[in-house]
Amino acid sequence: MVSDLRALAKYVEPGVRLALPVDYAGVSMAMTRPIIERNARNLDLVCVPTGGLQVDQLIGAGLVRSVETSAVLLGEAGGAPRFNAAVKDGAIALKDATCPAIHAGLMAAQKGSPFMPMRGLIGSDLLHHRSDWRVIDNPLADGGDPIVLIPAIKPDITIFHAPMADRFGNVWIGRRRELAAMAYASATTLVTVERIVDESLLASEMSAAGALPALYVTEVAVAPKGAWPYGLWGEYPTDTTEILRYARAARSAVGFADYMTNAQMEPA
Amino acid sequence: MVSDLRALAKYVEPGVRLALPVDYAGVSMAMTRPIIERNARNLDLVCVPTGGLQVDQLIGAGLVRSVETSAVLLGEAGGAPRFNAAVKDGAIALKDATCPAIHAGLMAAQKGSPFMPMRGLIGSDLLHHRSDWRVIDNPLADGGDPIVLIPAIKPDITIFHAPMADRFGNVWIGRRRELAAMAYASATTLVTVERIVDESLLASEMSAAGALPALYVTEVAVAPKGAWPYGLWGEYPTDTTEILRYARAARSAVGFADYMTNAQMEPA
Amino acid sequence: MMSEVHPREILICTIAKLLDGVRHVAVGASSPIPAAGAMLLRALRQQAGEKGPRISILGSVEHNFFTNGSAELFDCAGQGRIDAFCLGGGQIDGRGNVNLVGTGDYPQTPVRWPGSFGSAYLYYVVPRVILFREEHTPRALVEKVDFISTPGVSNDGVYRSGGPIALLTSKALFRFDKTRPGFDLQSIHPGHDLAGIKDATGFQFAHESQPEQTALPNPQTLALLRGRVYDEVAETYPDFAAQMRREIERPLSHAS
Amino acid sequence: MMSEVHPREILICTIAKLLDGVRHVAVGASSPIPAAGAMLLRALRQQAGEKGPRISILGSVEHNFFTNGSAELFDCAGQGRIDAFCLGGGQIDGRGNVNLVGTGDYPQTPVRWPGSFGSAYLYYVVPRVILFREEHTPRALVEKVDFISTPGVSNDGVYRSGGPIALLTSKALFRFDKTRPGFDLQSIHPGHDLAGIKDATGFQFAHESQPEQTALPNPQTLALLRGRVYDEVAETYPDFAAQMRREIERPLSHAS
Repeated sequence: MVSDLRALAKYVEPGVRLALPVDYAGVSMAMTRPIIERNARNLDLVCVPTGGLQVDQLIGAGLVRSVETSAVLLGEAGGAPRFNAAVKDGAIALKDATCPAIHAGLMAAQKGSPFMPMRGLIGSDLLHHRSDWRVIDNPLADGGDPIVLIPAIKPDITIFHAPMADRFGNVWIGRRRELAAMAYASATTLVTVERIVDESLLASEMSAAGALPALYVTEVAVAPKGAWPYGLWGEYPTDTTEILRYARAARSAVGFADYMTNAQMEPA
Repeated sequence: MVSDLRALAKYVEPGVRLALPVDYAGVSMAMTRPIIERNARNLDLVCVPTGGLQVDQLIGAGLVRSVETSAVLLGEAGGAPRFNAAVKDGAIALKDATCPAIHAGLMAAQKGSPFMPMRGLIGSDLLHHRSDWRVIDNPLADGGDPIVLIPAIKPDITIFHAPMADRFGNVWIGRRRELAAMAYASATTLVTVERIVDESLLASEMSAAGALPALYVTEVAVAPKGAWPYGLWGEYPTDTTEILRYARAARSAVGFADYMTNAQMEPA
Repeated sequence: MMSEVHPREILICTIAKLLDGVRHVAVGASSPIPAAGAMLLRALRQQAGEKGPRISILGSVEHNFFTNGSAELFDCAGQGRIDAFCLGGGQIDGRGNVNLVGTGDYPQTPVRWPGSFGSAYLYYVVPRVILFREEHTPRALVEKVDFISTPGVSNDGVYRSGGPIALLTSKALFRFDKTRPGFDLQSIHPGHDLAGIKDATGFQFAHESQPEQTALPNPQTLALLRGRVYDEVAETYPDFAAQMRREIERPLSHAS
Repeated sequence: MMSEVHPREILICTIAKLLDGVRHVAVGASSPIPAAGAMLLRALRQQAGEKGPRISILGSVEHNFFTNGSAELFDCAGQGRIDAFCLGGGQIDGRGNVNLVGTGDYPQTPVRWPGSFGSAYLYYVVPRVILFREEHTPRALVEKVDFISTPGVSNDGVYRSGGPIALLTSKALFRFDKTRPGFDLQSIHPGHDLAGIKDATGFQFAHESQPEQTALPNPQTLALLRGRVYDEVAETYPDFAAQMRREIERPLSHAS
């Protein structure tokens, strides 16, 4: 089950739909460069429910065809420069969403349902620009009561980083249960972890409660500090200095290319 | 937050919709007699997703108006005698369901949605007898593709038993996440526990992963061996002998009354 | 040779064959024979150097791969991650309809069974459902069920990625033909014959004039079953494993 | 007296008043002023022997009550368990519409903001939404937003249990009248006047001829804020708390 990051990156074929977690939930930054080296283009990204550094770098590297997201930003470092430039240039297709709509789409896939209904959205311009969302009158009401149906989001691949996996492929995700939702919805799930533990995470009720079963996990690879410069809950904090450094560098395409070529791949 | 079982039972007013967990998920058997003593009638039970001893005893005590369930049984002890007798006599209204439909109804309530769609069911006689379920053509398909909509299930009260709570009202449910789903969907959630711990369950990522936050918990009371004669995961096994003893006694109304009057309320 | 194989061992081995090729099979907590069949298949595959199927035992605390409550099995099936499932039934009819609710007119059924459980979903979305009922009588195998907990076939246009592939009883194995729809007698277990099967079956079924006998396990398979597999079965179904081991020590009768 | 109160302390105290009576308020991880307002309300209520509101700080690992991933906030709001929320916006218009996406024509917006986050849901289902934007300029408060991330009002028949109740800026407090719909100027913060507010506001609003001045906190409230509340704020927003404590030591200007 344990293999290296380049082997994992091979799963990312051109044109796949790739789901990535929000910055505080466990971003596998360690996979970013292997994916860029692998140079699979026309990726359709699904940010669950927002994107950050990894999304910006994949866009900057020219690999991204479309982004479905509720937001893209670099946290305290502000806007995401390569995302913003790509929007301005029309270089990527946008599927602007709102957080619970992303969750609803994944939930539909988790449940094997074609859609989930969702309140809100009516009167928002988000809805006008989403031809895949549909408004119907609530069939359980006496008439009227429009409601939006969000179609199932079925990513080809989910990639995230977690504190630990066991040698049976179970992954500890703690209370970051959107990671489980992503895996349930996805055909393939690739996980990097800080460490592999010997004992099964399912062996005790305490650790099992926060475990994603191996059933949903395609591959696990060890990548110490694999979320860096993002932090990982319970493990290490975000390296804001590094993210600010990226944000400054990536204001221009040249600066971005320079950063990606020369910046360290790992924390100092 | 900690109060006694009779105080908890006061929440169970006549005519409330009461959600109860499956036999292996943490049934608060300790609450059964306080509820019966309180004598609140016309209860509408929702079994998540099946019922057992507690449901049979509430029915036997004449408190139940309707049961929504995917099954009622006493596990190895076979059919549930007071449930079966009440069905035969027409003494309770039946809302026969299938497990994922119960989960779908609770999920709709959890999401604040009026319904959830669900595959399956079409052609089942369950559907014919559920006027609250609705078949529509999938609005996202090109035509046809019938699908069932399950309306939100919003219990007034959920009652369950868990290994522990902390003194802030957070309850440890481990991987029995249907207990969280029940609490999310319910206006009031009453929990009995084996013990109260001092440290917040939210303080460590490991215990937080299996915790239901106090936000969803109305009251907690201590009831050691509170699931007995059912077992509680990670704590104690089911007392099959006692359940068999009940199953034999409750074959008749008289035997049931005798059991409820004379049987011990706690494990020997 | 014959007398060495317990009738339930034939059932276990038949289930293992029916499951061949699946990646993930779910079995009920009170279904030791299907569980033993799945465990036998896993042991056979692993003996051949393969991975063997994943087996989820429902309601078991020790032997379950799930961490998301009792909804996860159904979610998992909806995702297409469960390839096979064994389903029983108070009544099973000739169109593959299953009744888990009761006999007579609903809702005041004179005989009430526990209820439909997850059948009205799993039967639709699990590709390989094996109907398993040891009791082979006109009472259990009926022409038409009194209540359809879950139907054997669905109309065109109804989403249905799964359904019954076979019906296994203590007397025989039937294959399900969903085009007809109906059951075809595949083989008869040792000690039974076509006339007896016809008497015991409440529905019409297709059959050869000289039906085959259900194959017995070869000695290697039987050895594996009686060694490693019963050990594994004993972890979850100790009473069943003990009973099997007691009975294979004694002379066996093949009466059902 | 005046010079003792920092302009942001007026904002914090105003938010505490707007939140009075709520059981549960959610605030963003990068929203120290709303968080401080909620914490001040909790401290005031607890001083009065009451329980005070529950405060969920989003994206914070330490100060969150959630254990079900990032969907739980929205579920919780959908269940009616969140009474109040503070929402910012790149543009806010006179009908309470909020734009978090960008300026100009979508999708190739010349200025792109991060995106709509959860606004297109929370704004509909949280009963008391406080629009909070310190920048009070015609650029931020516009006649009509370029993109409606989430609308201030909904048509009759659209499910809407929540929405805006007020707009708070560095210069003034507006109440939202959903029947009109539009904003009513409620009060002007010290150091500002009606003419200046009109110049700085891109949308029309109703107002008294002599608008009130926004009330200053009384000394007890200020003492509570500067003591216990800043201590609590510092746990989640250390930089903000330190900055406030530095600035209240210095002479203050009331310029925005």
